[in-house]
Amino acid sequence: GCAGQPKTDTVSYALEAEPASLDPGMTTSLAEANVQAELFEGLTRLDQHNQPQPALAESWDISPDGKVYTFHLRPHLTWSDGTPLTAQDFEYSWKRVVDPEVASQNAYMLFPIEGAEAYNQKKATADTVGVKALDDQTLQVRLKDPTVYFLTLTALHCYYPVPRWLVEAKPDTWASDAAGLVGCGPFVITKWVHSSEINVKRNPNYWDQAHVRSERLEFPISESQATRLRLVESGQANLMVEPPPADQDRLEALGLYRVAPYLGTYYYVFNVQKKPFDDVRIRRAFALTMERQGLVEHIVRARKEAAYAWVPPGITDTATGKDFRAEGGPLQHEDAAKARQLLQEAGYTPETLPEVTILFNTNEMHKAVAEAVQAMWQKNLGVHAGLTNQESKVYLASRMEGNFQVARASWVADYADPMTFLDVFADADNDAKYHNEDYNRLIRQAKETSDQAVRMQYMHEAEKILFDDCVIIPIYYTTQPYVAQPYVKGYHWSPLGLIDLKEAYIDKKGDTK
Amino acid sequence: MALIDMQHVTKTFVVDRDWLGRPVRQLTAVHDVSLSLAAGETVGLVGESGCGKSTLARTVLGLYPKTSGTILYKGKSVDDEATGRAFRRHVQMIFQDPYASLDPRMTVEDIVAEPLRNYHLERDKADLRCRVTALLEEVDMPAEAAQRYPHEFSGGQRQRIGIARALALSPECIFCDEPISALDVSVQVQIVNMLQRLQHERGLSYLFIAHDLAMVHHLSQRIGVMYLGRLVELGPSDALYHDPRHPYTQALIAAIPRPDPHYRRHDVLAGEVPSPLAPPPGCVFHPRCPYTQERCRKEVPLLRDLGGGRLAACHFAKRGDAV
Amino acid sequence: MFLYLIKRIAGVVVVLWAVITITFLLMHAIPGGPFTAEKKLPPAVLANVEERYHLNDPLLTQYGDYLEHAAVLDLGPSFKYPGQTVNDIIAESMPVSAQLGLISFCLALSVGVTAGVLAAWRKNSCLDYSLMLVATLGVSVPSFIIAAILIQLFAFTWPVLPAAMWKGPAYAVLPALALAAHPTAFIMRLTRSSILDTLSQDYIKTARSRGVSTRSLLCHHALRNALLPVVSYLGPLAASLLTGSFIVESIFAIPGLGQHFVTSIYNRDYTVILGITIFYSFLIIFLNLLIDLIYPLLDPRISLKTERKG
Amino acid sequence: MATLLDVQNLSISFRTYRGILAATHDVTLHVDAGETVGIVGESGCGKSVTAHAVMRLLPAATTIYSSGTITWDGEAIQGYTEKEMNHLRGREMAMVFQDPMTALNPVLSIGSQIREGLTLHQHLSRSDADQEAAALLREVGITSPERRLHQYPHELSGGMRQRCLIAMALACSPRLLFADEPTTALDVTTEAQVLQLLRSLQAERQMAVVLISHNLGVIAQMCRRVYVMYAGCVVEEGPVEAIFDEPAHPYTQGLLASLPDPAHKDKILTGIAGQAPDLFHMPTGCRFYPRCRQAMQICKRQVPPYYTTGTGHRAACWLLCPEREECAWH
Amino acid sequence: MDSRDFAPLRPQDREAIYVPPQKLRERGWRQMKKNRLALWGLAIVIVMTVIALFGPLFSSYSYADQDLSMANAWPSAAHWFGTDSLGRDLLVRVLYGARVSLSIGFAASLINLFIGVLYGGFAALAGGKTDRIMMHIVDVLYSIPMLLYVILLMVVFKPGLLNIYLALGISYWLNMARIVRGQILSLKEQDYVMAARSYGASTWQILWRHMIPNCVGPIIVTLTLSIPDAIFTEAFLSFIGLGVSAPMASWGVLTSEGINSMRSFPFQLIFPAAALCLTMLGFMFLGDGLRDALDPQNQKEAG
Ligand SMILES: Nc1ncnc2c1ncn2[C@@H]1O[C@H](COP(=O)(O)OP(=O)(O)OP(=O)(O)O)[C@@H](O)[C@H]1O
Ligand SMILES: Nc1ncnc2c1ncn2[C@@H]1O[C@H](COP(=O)(O)OP(=O)(O)OP(=O)(O)O)[C@@H](O)[C@H]1O
Ligand SMILES: [Mg+2]
Ligand SMILES: [Mg+2]
Repeated sequence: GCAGQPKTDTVSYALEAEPASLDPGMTTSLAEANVQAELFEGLTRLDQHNQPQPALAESWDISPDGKVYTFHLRPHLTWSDGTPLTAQDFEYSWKRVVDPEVASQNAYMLFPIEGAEAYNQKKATADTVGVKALDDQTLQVRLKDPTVYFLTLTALHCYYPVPRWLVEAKPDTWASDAAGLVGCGPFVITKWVHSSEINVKRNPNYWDQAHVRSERLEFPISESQATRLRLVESGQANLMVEPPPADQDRLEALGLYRVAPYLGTYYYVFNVQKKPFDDVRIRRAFALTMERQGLVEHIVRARKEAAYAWVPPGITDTATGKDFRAEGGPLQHEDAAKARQLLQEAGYTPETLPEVTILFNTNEMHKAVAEAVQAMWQKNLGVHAGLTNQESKVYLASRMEGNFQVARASWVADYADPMTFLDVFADADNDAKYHNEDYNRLIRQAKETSDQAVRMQYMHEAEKILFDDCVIIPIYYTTQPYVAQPYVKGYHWSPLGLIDLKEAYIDKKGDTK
Repeated sequence: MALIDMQHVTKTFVVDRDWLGRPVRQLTAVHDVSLSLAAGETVGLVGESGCGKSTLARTVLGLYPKTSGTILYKGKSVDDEATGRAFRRHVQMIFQDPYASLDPRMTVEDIVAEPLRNYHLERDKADLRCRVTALLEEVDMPAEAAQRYPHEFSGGQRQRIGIARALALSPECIFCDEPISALDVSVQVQIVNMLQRLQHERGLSYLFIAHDLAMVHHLSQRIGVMYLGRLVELGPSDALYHDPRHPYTQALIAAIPRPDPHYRRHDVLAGEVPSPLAPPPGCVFHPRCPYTQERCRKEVPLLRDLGGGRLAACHFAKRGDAV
Repeated sequence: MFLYLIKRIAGVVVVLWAVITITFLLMHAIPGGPFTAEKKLPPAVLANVEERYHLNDPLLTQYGDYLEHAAVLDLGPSFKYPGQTVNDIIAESMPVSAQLGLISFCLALSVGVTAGVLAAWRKNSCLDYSLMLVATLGVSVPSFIIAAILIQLFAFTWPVLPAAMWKGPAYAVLPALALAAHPTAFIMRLTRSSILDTLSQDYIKTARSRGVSTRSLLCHHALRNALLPVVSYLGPLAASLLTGSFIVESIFAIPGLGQHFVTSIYNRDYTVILGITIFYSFLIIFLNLLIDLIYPLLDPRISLKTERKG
Repeated sequence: MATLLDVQNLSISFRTYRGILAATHDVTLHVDAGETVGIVGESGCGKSVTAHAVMRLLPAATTIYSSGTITWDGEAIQGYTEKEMNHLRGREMAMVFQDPMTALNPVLSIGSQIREGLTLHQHLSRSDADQEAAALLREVGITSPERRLHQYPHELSGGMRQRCLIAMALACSPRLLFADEPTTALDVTTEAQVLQLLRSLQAERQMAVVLISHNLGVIAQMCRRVYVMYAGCVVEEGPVEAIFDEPAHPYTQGLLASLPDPAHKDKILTGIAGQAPDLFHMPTGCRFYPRCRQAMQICKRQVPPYYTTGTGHRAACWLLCPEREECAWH
Repeated sequence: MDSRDFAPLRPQDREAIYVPPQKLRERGWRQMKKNRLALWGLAIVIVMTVIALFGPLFSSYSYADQDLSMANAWPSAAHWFGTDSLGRDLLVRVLYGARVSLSIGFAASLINLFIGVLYGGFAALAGGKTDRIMMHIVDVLYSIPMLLYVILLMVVFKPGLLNIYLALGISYWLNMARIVRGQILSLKEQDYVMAARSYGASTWQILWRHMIPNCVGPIIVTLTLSIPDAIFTEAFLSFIGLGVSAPMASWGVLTSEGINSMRSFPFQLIFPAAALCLTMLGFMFLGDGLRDALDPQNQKEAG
């Protein structure tokens, strides 16, 4: 590239969107979380195996019923400007997120905490929220239910502490500029040109400096996949996510193409209240004709895996210690003959079937998948499905309002537990307009118990119900394709889609290329 | 009784409006002109460019809405619906520019037939064609011209087409708005001769507008002279030409370039026509008049009868040749 | 002159009001709101958020509030970027777009006019034909294709210029070229044809009859007349260049206003949509006013009071 | 008197969409220093083309100089480069155009347009040029010239503009002035003013004037010698008295017969029948024969040569052929 | 020479001065013919239109036929233009793209013509206050960034061909309205319209016989030049993801897809881009040529 040789002490990650803000309590998307993870830190931090490790908290105690967590902060923690960081900061920050006046979109992420939901719904006061700083270094958290994955939650950005004095001085703008922004993570921000780039440098007041190997991180920003790829290829950046699918082969040949795990499922959802999909046989007939393998290999690519169930692999079944998916096995299969028979049983021929349309949001990939699905249904079922694409938010609105028959959808995990998936269809207002009392009961019970064996069993059962009712057609499990120069080392991806650059560095010596 | 009698015709144009559309500046192109036209008569109208000749003709014909004044056709006001219709049908117009007055996208046949169509005079196609051919013949154009377009013809021929169109409705009177100004002298003669022949054959009357005083004199029985929207002199052709009473008419006649190398011209008129937007007070001619006196600056001269059918709008015109 | 300006400014207010109203209505007619997302928010959370931004007020109230604030040039907070106001966003991204736009503008004007004059001067020569071919290509190739080709050539095939970002003069070259291609070609064609038009006028013959040299004829007599149509094109051109082009800015990752122009619609960032529209309209009006003020200087026949045709 | 301009057998045609247009054919004329020569003829007969050809103002791309020589002050100027021509134009010869409305550059002030010639050819400084320009304007009868210098053409009336054009043409005291229908667009009274101005300037400055017009009256009042053109050819030439008193060519006779005689109002004008030929389809032989009342067999076949009928009075017509007289005897 | 030469010419010997007839349309056509580029333009436009209409019939593939095993294949005998990421034949997609893009160009221009002509024509004919108000409205709309409205409309509408026609058509009629109004106003001043009135033509007759035929020239030129504009805008919309919907694709969609894969499969950009540019070029040349040919002022001058 023309921009000279990449600097050896700087790792540069092409950010996929301009951060709406760097206030960890307020923002919702990955782009911000990626930057925030370097500027802030929670009580815990996920390691490369996705396990919560002590971060600002040195240790913690969990009550036997699994409902009370007591965190012990490291001694002498400070903010990047040297101000002491205390348990009170956590109490303030967490209550702030659920404060209805602050109106954070992340509030629901803290709802496992006792009283948080009520406070957010203005049914109770802040005092009733179960977070309490017992002293400067001890934080006690009371949960509504025994939430076994709570320690992974505390690693999320909405659980990060925020500098109270700054927030109170400038409640809206404290984190929308580089100037004066104070954090508690491995790096501090030095520059933020909106929509262009963010630069950070090593935080001298960070507790774990020994593991930080880069002097600086740079985040050039571009929403365009092609532009981000060009930045990496021309040497202006080292890393980027989501390269244009068309470039996969070329990048693979160059040795730049990587794929990280990502907890997510791409699926088609039926509106179970709209004809003809109010009949489970029809839903099943359509699901049976889905030929995932070809789709994944040729269209979607990026080493995605064909999906035959709802919860993706990569989540541990805490009862057995094995993978939840492996335990559950495939729940849907492909059988075109059966499908035609089902259609017949339901009293339809392809001709008499009401018109079927697939709804998706305007996007190259969704279009390709929809076209392929259209072709499959035509071939295997003799049904011609129409395609409707809508601009993203229009599509979302249609999907929420139930103005569709089959819609493309995807879900990615908020935290690494099957519940983040199974919860979706227990919601009274889910997209499928699906309502099954048995299913909801199982989910409720799973939430209330702290017995892992029971919990997992309930969840496996619930997932089966979902597929007996054939509410969705899972298509593939998501992955996170990214492009990385081989000389970048030390970073790792969380299956939640985040990249952790805390320990990333450039190693030119080890790489001859 | 006069065929057409224009009484105190005034036409004012709004030149400028403000953004609400209210008039800001006005231009009086024709100011209180009275003129009459008898059957079979030719009245000439001369004056410098912009003095309102065309505007007068167009206003009388109703192409511009008139500001004030009355127009009588055979003694009845044309504001009356029925009279107006008859008037517009029996009084036609020939335009100055033979290039601009024929629609370039219509064939000659369509052009000549247009008035007939407008008045639904011919329903039958063959009949229509016949009439067109006859009209073209009358203006010495070959019948085969009918299928051609105006741009294929020379200026003189186009003017003939225009005349044929004007004749289509068998008018009693034709307003000729500088029909020969744009033509070559040799062609001018052809047109003038033809107009005279038509007048003779059909008993037409003409309002003949032109710059060229010599030609107007040749053609008309009476001549009106306009200056800055006003009629300043009116009289029988010969008398006016050889014995002009108004100083402006005198200057106009003196300025005609004579095709005679032995002739030596005397003094020419100084100055220029003032803008009609701001006409001078008093007699509009006074800034250029060699005989201006105090009275001329203040008092507007009226068009007065000087006897012998002559009228002039000059305070001192009565004194005949003594001016 | 003063009165004229007052009148024009009064007109501007009316126009801006109309623009706000039309945009407001259209914008709210679109399904989906600023907080619609793949993961939908629990109703209580959504209610809090909407309350905070007054989105649950009746539309008429929102409209009234907006007008009230807009009247004192407060364009409101952005929904998407909670810490920034629309004023901030415009103040920050406008200069970038303006810099790029100004470069392209100067490039388009200078190259376009020069090439147009050359082509007219050497009418029907090889030079003329090749320039016109380039110009016609310039207007017939979409800017994203031009940008793509430029990047391939100058950032990869011959890596001499940066492929994206906005950090210094070298970074401006490719985007400026991509942005200027279309207007340059357009100005070139316009200049050429209007110079040829002018050269056939009588007064050029008069000048020639006085022994004026060809160069002076072109530059002194013809150019100024010929530039009149170009000048009327400059107003809208400047407005569109200064506010940035979405395509070029997104391809080159330039933090300009053009990006916000499109993304704000996707984000349903209502205040930003309105703010940018108002700003853009204002710029168009302002530049047209400027052109109207400049025009009489170039063409003495036009006075401020008379309406410019075309 | 010395011959200033001598044009021999000048033929000019144009390339057009319809084909080759022969605008002039074998035009021969000369102008002596200080004299006023008229060219008269109907529209399209090639008057302007002839004048423009001498000054090389015709569009180079479409004009074909088929034959002829142009001699200026004893020197053939056809081979002159554009630069050399620029030297002649404005300084040695100048032109006043027909339409004062379009002949002035609308975006330049009167002053700057007059100054241009002065700085170009006389290398005057700006302030000198300004003074000189004001003097010129005064000379052509414009009041308060200093103020006018700053005005733009659209602020002036037609007559005023024509005066400015004349001032511009006079700027470098040319030896020859082409006045191409300088008064056609003007009213009679203004026309009289401008003609008087031209006459007095010509007398004062002793320059030669070629006055082009289709108005026989104007020619009669202004010129010493006259060329009559028809369809691209000079059909008659001679002193103005000879032409007007005893026109030899039927075309000239026809022209004169087209003018109304104020003394004999009721006389029917004879004029000329027919119309001028299309320049793309020129008749063979004499170009005028299709319209000529006295046309003879030979007219159709052969181009008539010039016959001299008096001192300096020549016409191209077979009627003047001496052999015709002889034949008539038989 | 003898006496017969000097005998008077008999009338029948005088040849009539022959002026060959010259049809107006022919004259325009002749000028077009002289203008090589315009002819090329016309040829391109015609060829493209024919291709758009009939091209896809001659291909053994259809625009939606996927052959995933052949995805991203380089141009070959089987697939002249190669294939796209779903293994669809690019040639046939470009041919269909012609259909979509050209139909967008034509339809949007026709809608814009319809609105523009009606609006401008009505304003000019009504004159006075109506005219002033209508033109004030156009002035207001002029100072609005139209692209914003196209985008908003495209978001509001379902993305479909018809809606693209509509969105483009109803956003870009301003220019047409102005041109038509200007033309009619100047026609109103023309002597021949004045003449028609003096010969008793009604307003409708004037409109029908004189105004419309004489407005056609500038309208056609504006129309010809607005077609590439519409195609361009659609390409822009495709670039930002608001183009026509699957499985058909316009050239705009194809090129913006091609841009994404440009570095790996340049042919996926080159072919649709070439088709797009060539067509633009055609319309430009044609428009310029028509302007010269239809402009009456231009008729005298030789080229
Ligand atoms: N439609 C109009 N609107 C405004 N002013 C007009 C209009 N028509 C004519 N005028 C003005 O009215 C005055 C008289 O014009 P008119 O055309 O009647 O003069 P004219 O005597 O026919 O001149 P010409 O000999 O040049 O034809 C002129 O000053 C002209 O500018
Ligand atoms: N540049 C040109 N290209 C083509 N034809 C031309 C050109 N200039 C003049 N002509 C043609 O040459 C012929 C003679 O033109 P010219 O201008 O000399 O006529 P004129 O005698 O000056 O007539 P007018 O009295 O109308 O000025 C005309 O038919 C004209 O159309
Ligand atoms: Mg008139
Ligand atoms: Mg001439």
